[in-house]
Amino acid sequence: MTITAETIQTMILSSATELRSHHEELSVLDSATGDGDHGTTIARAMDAVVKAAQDKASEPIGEMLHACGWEIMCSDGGSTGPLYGSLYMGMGKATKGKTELTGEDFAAMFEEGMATLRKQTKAEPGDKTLIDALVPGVETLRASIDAGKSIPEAMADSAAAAAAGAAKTCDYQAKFGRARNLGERSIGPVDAGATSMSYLFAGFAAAL
Amino acid sequence: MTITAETIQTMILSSATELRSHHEELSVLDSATGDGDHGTTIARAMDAVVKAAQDKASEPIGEMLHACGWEIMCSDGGSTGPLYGSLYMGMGKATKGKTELTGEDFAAMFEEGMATLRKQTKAEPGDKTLIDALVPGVETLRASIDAGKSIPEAMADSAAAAAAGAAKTCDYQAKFGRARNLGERSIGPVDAGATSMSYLFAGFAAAL
Amino acid sequence: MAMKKFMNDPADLTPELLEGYVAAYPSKVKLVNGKLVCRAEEKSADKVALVTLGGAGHEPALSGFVGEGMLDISVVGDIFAAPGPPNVYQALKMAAEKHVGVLFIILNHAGDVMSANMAMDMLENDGLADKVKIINTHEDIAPGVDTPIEDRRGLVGCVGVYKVAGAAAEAGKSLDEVFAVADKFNNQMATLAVALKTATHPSTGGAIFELAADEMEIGMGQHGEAGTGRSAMLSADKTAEVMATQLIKAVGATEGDSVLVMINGAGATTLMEMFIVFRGIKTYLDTLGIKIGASCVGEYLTVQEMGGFQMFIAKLDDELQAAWDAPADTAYMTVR
Amino acid sequence: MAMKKFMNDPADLTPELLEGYVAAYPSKVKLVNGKLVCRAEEKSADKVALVTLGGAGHEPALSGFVGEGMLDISVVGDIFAAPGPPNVYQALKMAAEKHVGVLFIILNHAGDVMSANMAMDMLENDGLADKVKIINTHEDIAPGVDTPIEDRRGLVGCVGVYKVAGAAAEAGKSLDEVFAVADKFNNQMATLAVALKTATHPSTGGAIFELAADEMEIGMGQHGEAGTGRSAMLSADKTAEVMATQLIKAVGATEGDSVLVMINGAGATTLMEMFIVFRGIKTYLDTLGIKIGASCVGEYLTVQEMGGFQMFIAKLDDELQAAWDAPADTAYMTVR
Ligand SMILES: Nc1ncnc2c1ncn2[C@@H]1O[C@H](COP(=O)(O)OP(=O)(O)O)[C@@H](O)[C@H]1O
Ligand SMILES: Nc1ncnc2c1ncn2[C@@H]1O[C@H](COP(=O)(O)OP(=O)(O)O)[C@@H](O)[C@H]1O
Ligand SMILES: [Mg+2]
Ligand SMILES: [Mg+2]
Ligand SMILES: [Mg+2]
Ligand SMILES: [Mg+2]
Repeated sequence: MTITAETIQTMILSSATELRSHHEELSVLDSATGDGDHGTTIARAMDAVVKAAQDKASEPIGEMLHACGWEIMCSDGGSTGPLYGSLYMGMGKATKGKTELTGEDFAAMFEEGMATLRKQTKAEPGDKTLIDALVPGVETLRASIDAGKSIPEAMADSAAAAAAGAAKTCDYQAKFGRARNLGERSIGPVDAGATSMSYLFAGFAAAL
Repeated sequence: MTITAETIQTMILSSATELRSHHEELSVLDSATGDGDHGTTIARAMDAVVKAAQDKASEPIGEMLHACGWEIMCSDGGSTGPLYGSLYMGMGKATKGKTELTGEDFAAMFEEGMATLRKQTKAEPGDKTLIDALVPGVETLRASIDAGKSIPEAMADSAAAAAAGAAKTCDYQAKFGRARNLGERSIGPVDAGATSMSYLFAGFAAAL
Repeated sequence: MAMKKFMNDPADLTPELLEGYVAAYPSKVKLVNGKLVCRAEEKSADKVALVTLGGAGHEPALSGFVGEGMLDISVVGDIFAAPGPPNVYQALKMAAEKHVGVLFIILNHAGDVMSANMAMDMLENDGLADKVKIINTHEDIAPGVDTPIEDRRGLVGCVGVYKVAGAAAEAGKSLDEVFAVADKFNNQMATLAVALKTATHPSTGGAIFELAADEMEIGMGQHGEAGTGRSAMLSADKTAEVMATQLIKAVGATEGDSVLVMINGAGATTLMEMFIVFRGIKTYLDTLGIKIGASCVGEYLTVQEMGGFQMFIAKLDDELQAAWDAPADTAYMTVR
Repeated sequence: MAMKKFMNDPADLTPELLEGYVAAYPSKVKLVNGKLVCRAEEKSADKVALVTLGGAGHEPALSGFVGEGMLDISVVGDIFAAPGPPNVYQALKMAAEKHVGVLFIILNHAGDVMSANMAMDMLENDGLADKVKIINTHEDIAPGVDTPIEDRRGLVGCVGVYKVAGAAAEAGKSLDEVFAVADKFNNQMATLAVALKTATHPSTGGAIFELAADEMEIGMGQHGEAGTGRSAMLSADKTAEVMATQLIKAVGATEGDSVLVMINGAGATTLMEMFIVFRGIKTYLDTLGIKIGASCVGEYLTVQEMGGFQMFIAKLDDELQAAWDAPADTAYMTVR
């Protein structure tokens, strides 16, 4: 079983809808330890994503994803812009010229997205950032694909792992981003960026 | 019956105490239609008065009153400074060199104080200013003295008339000072300056 | 609720703020006799001096504009309270004894006017009053432009008067000439204030007025003295248009005219907001064909942490434009 | 509660404020491509250009310091959000193609640093990266002076860097020389912020932090990111001393040294209060025998209508003193 560019577009639009519907919650989360604008920034980034995905509807998967990433970069998105932007750009790089993806392609796409994003930051799992949702999300996706599950099944596992990863951030002390100066006072609330990352994965899964 | 410089000093100190004890109320009244500082300003002016009255304790009445007026002027008292300052300076002018006052002297002293104050402003009775307490206060004093009452009796009548005058300012529309731009919205609260003027008279009366 | 301000004993606010100000700008200003803010280096005697007076609590006004090209002496009172006549007299005397003439600029507020009048009476006794000419500013149009001028407050327009008159004085003009340029400017300027949020009086800790959560007030004075224009909150563009319309009418500017526009923040209103408002004014004046010959946006005369701003418009001609653009070197207005 | 700010559609805040800003100061700045604030008249090609980047909502920072003697280009993001890499790249490319060299000044905040790094990667592909030298400011001492510099935020100190590096660039110094003066200043400056009252994020209408009625917080960041120094309200003098003590220690100033002191208002804190605080610092430094070689008090980098201020201290030598005193002509910092 493979999935097409059209399905990828549906996944992109679905995750944009999911994220936009949570923008107020994300800003509230960000205000606990940051500057209270993560939802606003994500909403602006998702406007850019939707536009790019629609403009590039007839292009290969990689080109569409690259355009999404570039438009996020252009949306002046604080920390979110370079991080989310490079996730999409990395996913695009892995799928350049492709019009459909196998399970292996699909997992590799997320892996390259994660790798590109991680070039932008030294944050590791446990540092209370979006890495805490991204890493389990991508690793679980790879494991489920390798275990022979279908793409929709693997993506559902992945979304569940991302959500669990985000939820755990409440126990962590922030080491990156605006929250790091809070020290121990950053323990308690969940991280805004990890939460939005988990919604991104949930949106992808919901479309399959 | 006459009164001495010592009694005048007692009157001055008594009115300073009376006014200072009401400074918070006076600021609250001023905030309804002005800038909320009349009590602060009056308290600062009364600090100056007390100092002057003590410094000049051994001087004639007029010199003591003049010093009080001058020190009020020096206290940077907004509208209050020139108005209260000239009231005291006018009272001082009328009693220059005197060490005791007859009833006639006493009434004339207040008349000259009022006249000097009124040179500073075009406000008339009914304009919602301290004039609304001062004019009935001084006119009643004169009438009671002319009717043969003693100085303490006349001063008590005067204080009652000043208080009544101040109370009536709630019905007036402000024509002077910071409140004038309020137009009809200035009707309702009593005027801060009229109220302080009535406390001044009350303080004088209480000392006799 | 406790007042949240950085201060020591409230009774010392004014002396302490003045000491801090002159300590921060020692090359520009010095303090004489505790309450007179004077230039660090005096202007030469053959030039007209500019003297003004007013309460504290409106920083940087008025003393922030003492320096080359603007004021010579600012007589400071106490918080929101005019200085007493003796200090005003002293400043006028110093200036009149030293300089060829003195332009004395008074904002129309009851306490300031009374103090100024008494100080002038004292100066008369010294035979120095003839060396002084008075400009009374009263450019607030909130009560309506037909209101007698003694009922119209002086707001931020004084800063413009200091600037244009200061340029004339610095250029060595005579007292009559300096007066003439100030008077011309004074007669073709107008201000309207709008308030959104109250401020705390720093001496008392009390709020200086009340406004509901969704209300604004056009015409508010600079001490929380209410105006007559309470309304629901308007957008920045709408606020700009409503206020500019009245100001343009008041100064009588029409197509082809050039104006000076100043947006003066009351305290808590951000430059961000003021820029957005300025954009609204520019759009509106463009539709009228009125040119913005000069403009500035910032905090010139504040009302503690009040939310709101004053919009100031003056008609410019070549003489006023040149005077506005002339060099100045004060702590809070510098022109190269 | 409704947000009480003058604005139109919150989504348009940044473009509108930038349009308003350049409309108010057309002789100083112009807007290129919507988000780059550039000098109205470009500096000559043989001089080093200064480029910086940062979010909006902190007006006048950063774009208020574009002009003669300070910045050449400020790349603006959105409210409290760094600009995206493409715009930063465009600005660097413009500057590097035209000028002999570019000093690129980055405040240490995650978004700004990531954007700057990606922009530099892009510039590398063009072979232009060699013409650029980077200064990363990280002078916040709230987390402690031993904290690794990547964990220390860039606060108002950037303004000082713009000033001293701008003076060197204007004087025609080489990129290495401009970098050297900026680097020296950058390594001997320190800032500490204190917050009293929260601000409203203008895009969301939400408060950016919470503080109890009698609490203050030393070490608060410039977006409401909390620090570690919550305490009961202190007097102005005590606040000044507590903060200055840490700053003086951080910059290592001792008797006989000369320092620059800057008090930067967060938004709602009045100049009155800042002058009183400055007086406290002066008194304290006098006891240590440390000279204030230069100082300024005002709003340079604000956080909307937040109550509080940043106290900035840098050690000065003759070179830095001269660079600080050199002429500048920007909308929000002018030196004659
Ligand atoms: N250096 C970093 N590395 C990884 N993630 C980061 C970093 N800085 C911030 N983040 C993530 O970004 C989120 C905040 O995003 P956002 O509010 O949009 O940006 P900003 O902090 O610029 O306002 C944080 O919750 C965190 O998950
Ligand atoms: N022009 C005036 N004529 C007479 N009384 C005045 C005038 N202006 C103000 N007042 C009186 O002064 C009072 C206000 O005094 P105060 O608050 O001390 O001064 P300010 O208005 O300068 O803050 C008013 O309530 C009024 O009674
Ligand atoms: Mg944020
Ligand atoms: Mg008052
Ligand atoms: Mg007052
Ligand atoms: Mg942000």
